[in-house]
Amino acid sequence: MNQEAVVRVEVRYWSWFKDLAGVDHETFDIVAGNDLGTLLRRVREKHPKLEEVRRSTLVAVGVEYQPENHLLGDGDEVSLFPPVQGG
Amino acid sequence: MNQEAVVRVEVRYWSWFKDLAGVDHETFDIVAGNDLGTLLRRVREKHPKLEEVRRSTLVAVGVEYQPENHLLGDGDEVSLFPPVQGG
Amino acid sequence: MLKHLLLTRDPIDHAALRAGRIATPTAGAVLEFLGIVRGSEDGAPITAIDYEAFDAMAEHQFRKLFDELERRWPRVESVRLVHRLGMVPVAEPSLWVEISSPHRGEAFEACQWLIDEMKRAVPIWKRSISGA
Amino acid sequence: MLKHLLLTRDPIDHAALRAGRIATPTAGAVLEFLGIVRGSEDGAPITAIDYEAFDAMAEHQFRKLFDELERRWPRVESVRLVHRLGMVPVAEPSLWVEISSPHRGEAFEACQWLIDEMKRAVPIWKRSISGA
Repeated sequence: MNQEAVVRVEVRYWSWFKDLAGVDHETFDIVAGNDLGTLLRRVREKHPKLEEVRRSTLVAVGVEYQPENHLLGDGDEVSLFPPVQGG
Repeated sequence: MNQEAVVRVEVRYWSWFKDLAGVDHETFDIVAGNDLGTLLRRVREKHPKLEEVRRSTLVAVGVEYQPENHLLGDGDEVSLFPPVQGG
Repeated sequence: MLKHLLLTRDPIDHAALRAGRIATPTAGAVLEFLGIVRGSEDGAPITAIDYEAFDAMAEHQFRKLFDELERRWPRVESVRLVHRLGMVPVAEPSLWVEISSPHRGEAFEACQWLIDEMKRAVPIWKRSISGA
Repeated sequence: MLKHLLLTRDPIDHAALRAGRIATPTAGAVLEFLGIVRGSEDGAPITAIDYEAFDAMAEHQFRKLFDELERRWPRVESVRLVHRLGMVPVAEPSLWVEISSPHRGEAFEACQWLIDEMKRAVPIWKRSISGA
């Protein structure tokens, strides 16, 4: 069925989240139409240290911050990072 | 009597108060121990245009702002000027 | 409104930036802010800060902030911001912001707002480097 | 706290002033304000502003403000202020203020406070000059 089509998204980690994940980026195959929250649950299952910093995690798709109900499509780049510290 | 001794003070006008007074400085002979308010009444009697700007007049003795009850002594320099506009 | 943004691995060249300012007969206030790397972080001595950025997102977020700044302070004539990335030694600037506007109040407000928002939204992170 | 004051009839030499800044490992924020003569005053075009000061009192009042600034923001490391007097052409600065401090907030607060207080207490006046 159409809604079971699988799409591939790239997940990127920034700053010390790279250390928590152990990689700076990786790909996830997800069901087309899944939302960001669904992906994040899988990411946190795979990397329990990221579960521990859940409350201080910022999440973007491409170059925009997005809420957990944001729907993902093929080729989306999802970024997870700690609070920003510019200046 | 002692309190009738006469002392001399210099009155200086700044910015467009020079135009209102018609001079940039002048001397007044006053009774020793008179206060600033007493001098200002004489200044305003002599220069009625300064009476008109009374509410927006700043007054200093030497390099300090002083209230009308400040007592004057010989050689004091009294300055009258409009609101300041530095910057 | 003139909007200039630069994320650079090179030292911030104040002199060139200042020389590049376009004077207008309406700009009565120019405010410049320099953020400088301090010699300690959380009480411990450091020698540098290594700044990392998600460049594409940082640029995009800065552009959105510039646009929002223009909506909030339409009379601001110019906003220029340079953020240095990579290794910045102690006592060297990591951030330069310049706001030019007709009056002082809006320059101060807009500058503080922009830096506050940067620290909330622009994906740049720091890592303290200690000596030896 | 380093306190530097200059009332001068000469143009404000930014480059020299900036070169004269003493970097310290604790100063994380440097704020510079330039007040620039605008091309109109109350809607009418002008070519310059002629600044008059009661010099001795202006210096004394500035010194008092610097001392009060130090009491209010004891962590401010340096305050430097230059006010140009006499004829200042349009688009040239009449005022330069620099505040250096460990953190941004106190630099912004102290700078705005100092300029507000200057405009309340320091005996300097302006006269608009129009062309021809």
